[in-house]
Amino acid sequence: MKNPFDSEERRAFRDTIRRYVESDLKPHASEWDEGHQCPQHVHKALGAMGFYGFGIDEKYGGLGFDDAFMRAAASEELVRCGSSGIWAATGIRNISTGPISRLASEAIKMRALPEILSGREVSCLAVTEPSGGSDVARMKTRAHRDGNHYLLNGSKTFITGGIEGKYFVVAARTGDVGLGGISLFFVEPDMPGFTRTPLDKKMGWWASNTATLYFDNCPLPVENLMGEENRGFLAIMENFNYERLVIAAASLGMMKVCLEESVNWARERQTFGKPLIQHQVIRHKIADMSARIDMIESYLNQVCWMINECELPVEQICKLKFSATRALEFCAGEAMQILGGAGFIRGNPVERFYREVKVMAIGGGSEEIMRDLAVRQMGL
Amino acid sequence: MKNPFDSEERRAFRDTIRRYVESDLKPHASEWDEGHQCPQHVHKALGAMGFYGFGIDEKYGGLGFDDAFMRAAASEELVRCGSSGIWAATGIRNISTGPISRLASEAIKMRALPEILSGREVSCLAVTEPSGGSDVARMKTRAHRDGNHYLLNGSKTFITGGIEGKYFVVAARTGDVGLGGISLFFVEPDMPGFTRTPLDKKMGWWASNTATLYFDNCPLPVENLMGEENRGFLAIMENFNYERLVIAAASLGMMKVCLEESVNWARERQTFGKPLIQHQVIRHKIADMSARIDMIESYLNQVCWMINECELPVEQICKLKFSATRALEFCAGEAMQILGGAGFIRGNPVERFYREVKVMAIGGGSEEIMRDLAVRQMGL
Amino acid sequence: MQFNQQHTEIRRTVARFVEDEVNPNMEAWEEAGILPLHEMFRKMGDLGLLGINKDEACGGLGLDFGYQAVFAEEIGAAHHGSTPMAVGVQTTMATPALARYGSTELKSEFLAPAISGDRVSSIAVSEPHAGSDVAAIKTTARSDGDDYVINGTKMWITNSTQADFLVVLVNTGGEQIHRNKSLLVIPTNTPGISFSRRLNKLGMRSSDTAQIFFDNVRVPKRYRIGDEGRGFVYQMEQFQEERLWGALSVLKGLEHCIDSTLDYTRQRQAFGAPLIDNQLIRFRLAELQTEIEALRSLSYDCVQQLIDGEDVTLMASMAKLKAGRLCREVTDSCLQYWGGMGFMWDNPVSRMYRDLRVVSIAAGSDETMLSIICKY
Amino acid sequence: MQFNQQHTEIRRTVARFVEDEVNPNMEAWEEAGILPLHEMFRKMGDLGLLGINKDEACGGLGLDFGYQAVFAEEIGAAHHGSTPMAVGVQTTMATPALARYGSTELKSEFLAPAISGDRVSSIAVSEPHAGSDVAAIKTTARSDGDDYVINGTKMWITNSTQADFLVVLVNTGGEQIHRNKSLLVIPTNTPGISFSRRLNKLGMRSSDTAQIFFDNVRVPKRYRIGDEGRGFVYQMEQFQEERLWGALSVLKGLEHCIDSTLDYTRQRQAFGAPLIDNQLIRFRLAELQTEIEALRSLSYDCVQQLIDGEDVTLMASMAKLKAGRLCREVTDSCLQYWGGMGFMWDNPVSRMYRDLRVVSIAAGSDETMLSIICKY
Repeated sequence: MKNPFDSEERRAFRDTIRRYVESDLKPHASEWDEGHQCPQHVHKALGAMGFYGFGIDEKYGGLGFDDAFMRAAASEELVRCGSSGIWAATGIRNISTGPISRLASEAIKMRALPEILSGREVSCLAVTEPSGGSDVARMKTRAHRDGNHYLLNGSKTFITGGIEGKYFVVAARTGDVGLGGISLFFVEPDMPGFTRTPLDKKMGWWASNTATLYFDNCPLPVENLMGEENRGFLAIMENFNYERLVIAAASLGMMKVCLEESVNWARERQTFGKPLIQHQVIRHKIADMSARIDMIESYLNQVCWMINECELPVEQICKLKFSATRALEFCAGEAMQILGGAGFIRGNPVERFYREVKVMAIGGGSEEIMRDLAVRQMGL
Repeated sequence: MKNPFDSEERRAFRDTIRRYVESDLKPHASEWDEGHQCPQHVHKALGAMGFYGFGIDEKYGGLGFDDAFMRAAASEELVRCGSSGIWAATGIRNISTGPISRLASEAIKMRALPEILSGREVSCLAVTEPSGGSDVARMKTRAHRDGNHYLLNGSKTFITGGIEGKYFVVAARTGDVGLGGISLFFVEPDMPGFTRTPLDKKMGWWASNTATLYFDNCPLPVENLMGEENRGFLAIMENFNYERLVIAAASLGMMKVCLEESVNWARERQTFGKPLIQHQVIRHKIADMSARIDMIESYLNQVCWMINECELPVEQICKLKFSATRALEFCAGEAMQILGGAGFIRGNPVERFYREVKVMAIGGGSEEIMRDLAVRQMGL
Repeated sequence: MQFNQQHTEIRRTVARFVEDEVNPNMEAWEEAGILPLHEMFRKMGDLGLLGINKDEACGGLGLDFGYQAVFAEEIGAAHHGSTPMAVGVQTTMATPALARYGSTELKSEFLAPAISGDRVSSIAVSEPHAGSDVAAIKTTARSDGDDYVINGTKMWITNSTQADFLVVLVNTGGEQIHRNKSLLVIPTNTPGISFSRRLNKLGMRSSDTAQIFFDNVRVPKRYRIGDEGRGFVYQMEQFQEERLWGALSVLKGLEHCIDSTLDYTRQRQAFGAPLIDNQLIRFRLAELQTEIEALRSLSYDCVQQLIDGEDVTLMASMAKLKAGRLCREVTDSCLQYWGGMGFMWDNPVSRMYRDLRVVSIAAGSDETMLSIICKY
Repeated sequence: MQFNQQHTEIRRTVARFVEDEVNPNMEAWEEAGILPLHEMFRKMGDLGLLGINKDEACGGLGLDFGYQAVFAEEIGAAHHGSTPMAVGVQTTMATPALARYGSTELKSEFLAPAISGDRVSSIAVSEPHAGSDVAAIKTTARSDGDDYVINGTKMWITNSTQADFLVVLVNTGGEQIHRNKSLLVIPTNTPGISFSRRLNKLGMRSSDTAQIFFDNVRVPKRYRIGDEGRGFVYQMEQFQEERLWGALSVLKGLEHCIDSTLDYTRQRQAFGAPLIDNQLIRFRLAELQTEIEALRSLSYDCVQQLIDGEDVTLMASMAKLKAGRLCREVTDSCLQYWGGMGFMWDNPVSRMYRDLRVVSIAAGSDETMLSIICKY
């Protein structure tokens, strides 16, 4: 659909990413995903296109401006390579660069941000713990002040990019139980007491590595405290909003691929003496998929507009996120059904997306948490 | 949600309708619906607000401009009175004024349009036949040229407003079988051979009357042919697009009422020792309803924008229509479930909307027809 | 479940009754907003249908619940929901506890005439602020010598304006909410009872439903069913048969929706071919038939468990839940294929769409069924 | 269905086999991408499990399909989908027509060793361009004296790389597409047969699946099952048992998903309370249990019909359809409540989510089931 909010710059940015995805990623996506890797030149190429630079000052290598439409467009286009694992390996970077650019000391920003934003190094946000999931209030990782250092103890899991990560933003408890006692720290893997192990047998997202991190009396210089002590919770929360937005945008891109693959296959495949596309149930599945895609696209545009023009629409972002992953689940399921046995064989994007649906529906806050949060935001 | 396409004029127009609905319609909606009537002063008041005047020249009493957003807003606000029957009795007028203003002779336009647009008289579009439903290609009503007249024979059914209607736009076959042989005629009830009977036992829409019309050698002056002979099909089709748009908009208004009623009831009602609103299943139902409302609202805005700015987006209008009535069906069903026994007792808008869901889902083209049409429009 | 000759016999008798006595009059009853319960029940009593699984001593047939199940399924062939519901109240909702725990004297005074069809009964449990949450009822019966004095109100009571006696759940004293309730039989001509106007409902429009008010209503203690303080337990037990009735009695109505939709879509031409030629419609109806068949199997299995004396709480709740869900899904889907005709008030599917909506709400809502299933 | 002592005996034997022989090795097989079929089947043959409803003359137990149904249900307790599928191919997909219509000679050469577990069998019907549309297959068997010469290819063939013989549907001549096909037994060591690499699948990863190519493969005509030209009819008949197996063999797996999710959500704390305290999760799981129970009842009823010699096409199609739908719904819903843990490859629900996705596709897709149900 024609986008009412399109502009010259936005179109140009989208086209740049799209052309790169088409020529450089799509031909290799399947191979990389099966090979559990995302080559470094991909990170660098995306860095050069400004993919990591939204909302960050030019002096650190950022774009010097922010735009929700462009953030969304970048994610939507990137997944069209056919593997949301490649998107996860690269795009999820932005959840750690936000806190670094807002809260880290000038010295850290000057040192780390240019490395990250150019795609030379990987940064990660580490919040989730083995025992706690999305429940930040019960976080167990602790940082004790000891002279000029904090001593960090505990562990973090499901850290996307954590194996190759060079810079980590780690949330830890410095105060009392509850939301008020969380602080953020800048952590590097060469610090003593820092170890990491891969979580490598995942259902999907094979192109992206996932780690569990362990901290055993890991000493952090006090300068590595990001922002004020005990004020880390709000910073994490703000950040989640952008993560949810791009998950919705990526889901939209995946749905579009599912629809295209379905249409292509249904035109080609013959059953009971006519092309699959001539069967009414198949046609209606296509109409339903297409309508859901339109709805999510319209809603995404509305939310991007609100982010740019109004206060951060937390309620709508929550509803958009679970609506988008529900719609993705529907489209991936219907696409599998249209492809039949062919969809069950690995190597096609529909099969891969079917395995990637759930991580989109769970990551960044599950559908259930999104509903709880949305109703609270409605003041009920 | 804040509307990205809002303007001073659009806001003022919406507010005028909303205030009138709140003060003059809402207190009486239940009584009128049960009494199977919509008083004449309602028609006139809406006429005075410009409700019927979109896309029609000022010299005929029209607004002299058109705006898809305002058309949608008018319908969305009107159903908030709690009875879509009142909306049907008044708003559906626009499907007949469109063809009259585009195709009727100047004399007819000067005579009829001011009466209709001011709300003094009711006009109707008569296409559906007892044997044919939405299948225009098999229309059986015929008009034979006989000197200076056409002789009209056949019957039409499900004609909203047909009992009080003063002016009718009637589709009849003047040529061969198929879509190419349909013409439109301007018909008045005092013509010989015109009779009508009420279809008065409907599941809903009680405030609006519905008629079956019979034509027995009804003589129509040749001036009453609207537009070219055998070219009526396209005119009907264009018209359906606006009808579908306002059905979607009305569905949106109904969904919002369902959500509001649910929230109010759930706050008040105590079960198992706490307010209903504190039960998680109820909260998630509310989140789901709210998300669907946001999606339909966003999609509706997108489509209105396309109507104003681009070519008529027939594909999107079809998908919007069935998506909106699916969402309405969901919201009405969930609202009934939240209200429990109280929702089953007549006199509340949720009970009424539950009975009105299906006419929204069927009228203007059923969900199935919408899907068939959408896929064809996608070029498949 | 295995059916024998006698099951078939009952099935045929009920089918003929529905065909001759119910369906020809149904439209008139819908218009009148009430069923002629005394006349109808006397005819059914003469046929022996109102006490199939009740004691022979009280005029029943003394058969097991399997025969009653056949009755429930077959009375569901009525072309509206009100008749099966009214009959169900008489045989399976108001009287099971009375038959099981009532004294011989109480049974001969109330149960025997209910079985013969001379007296109409009704069950009164829900209150304005206690629907599915039965333990929260507020109506009280104060002990006064050999009598109880009842005060309070009951809501949404089927058959009530025509009933000769009510079976009413009341608080008879004590703190523990599951042990402070009793079931009482209250004749409707007792002084102090009054009724609201008949409630105006979305569906079930032949069925009279009212609110009942009790203002110092005095009945002798011998009108109590079984022990004092056991009323909640009796009612929960009685609910199982009520819920199973709910599931069994909608099967034929749902199938009638599908059959009439099949007939209609075979006749109705659109775009040069009968509607039924649309693959989508055929597939959807086939899927719904599958679901109805699954509900039938589930209900029969539960009936067998009940006959075998097992605790059917789980299975009856599952059957009731699935029935409620299906009532909405089947009527809604069928209606769609009738197009504008489905929107007409007298359309067979439209009527079921309105009538059967109550199945997800009455006798414990879907959510209450889910709560019960969770506990097992 | 009523179960007797012998049913219980079989159930216990199978349960122990799954617990001792399948589940402890399952993870290793998943890793290896193949099942040790010869070893597994020999053990099962020794226990008498591979011919429960086959003739005693061929080494079977000679019992009715009800006992086989118990076997199907219980082998489904395996914690992955591949074992039940592989076993189902051996007992219920490749051999029913052979047992029913094969000559005595053919049965002693192929059926007897399949029952003893000495030979692995496979059924080859689908082709690259003919999945659910069986009549459209293109593989031919040309008559040449006392032999057939087979050319063509078969797709998605389970157990095939380990199979000792295949039962293959081929065109043996004539125009009428339902009367020009035959079923042939083809030993896999016959010259001219070749296999693709094992196909890489979303799920069922312990199961070896391949494409088979026939290049002038010559077998004697006595390897034909029953009459020439009746193959389509035999296969359709054989499909009923296959579909019923499909429904029965997923019941326990689905219940395992629910049970493990219940366990997990009871342990896992979120926001200060176990996850299971969320009403929504309890309700959802309760509803799914209800659906599984309905599928079980439906499947049992169908088994009873099969035993009674009735045409089960309708009921078996319904059971298969509902099984396919439920496999998606249950695994999907359960997975959600595991959060990130559910996304791990080795998670029990995640495995079923991948494995059971094929149920809606194989042995006739959901849409094919719907087509069949429509015709009844």
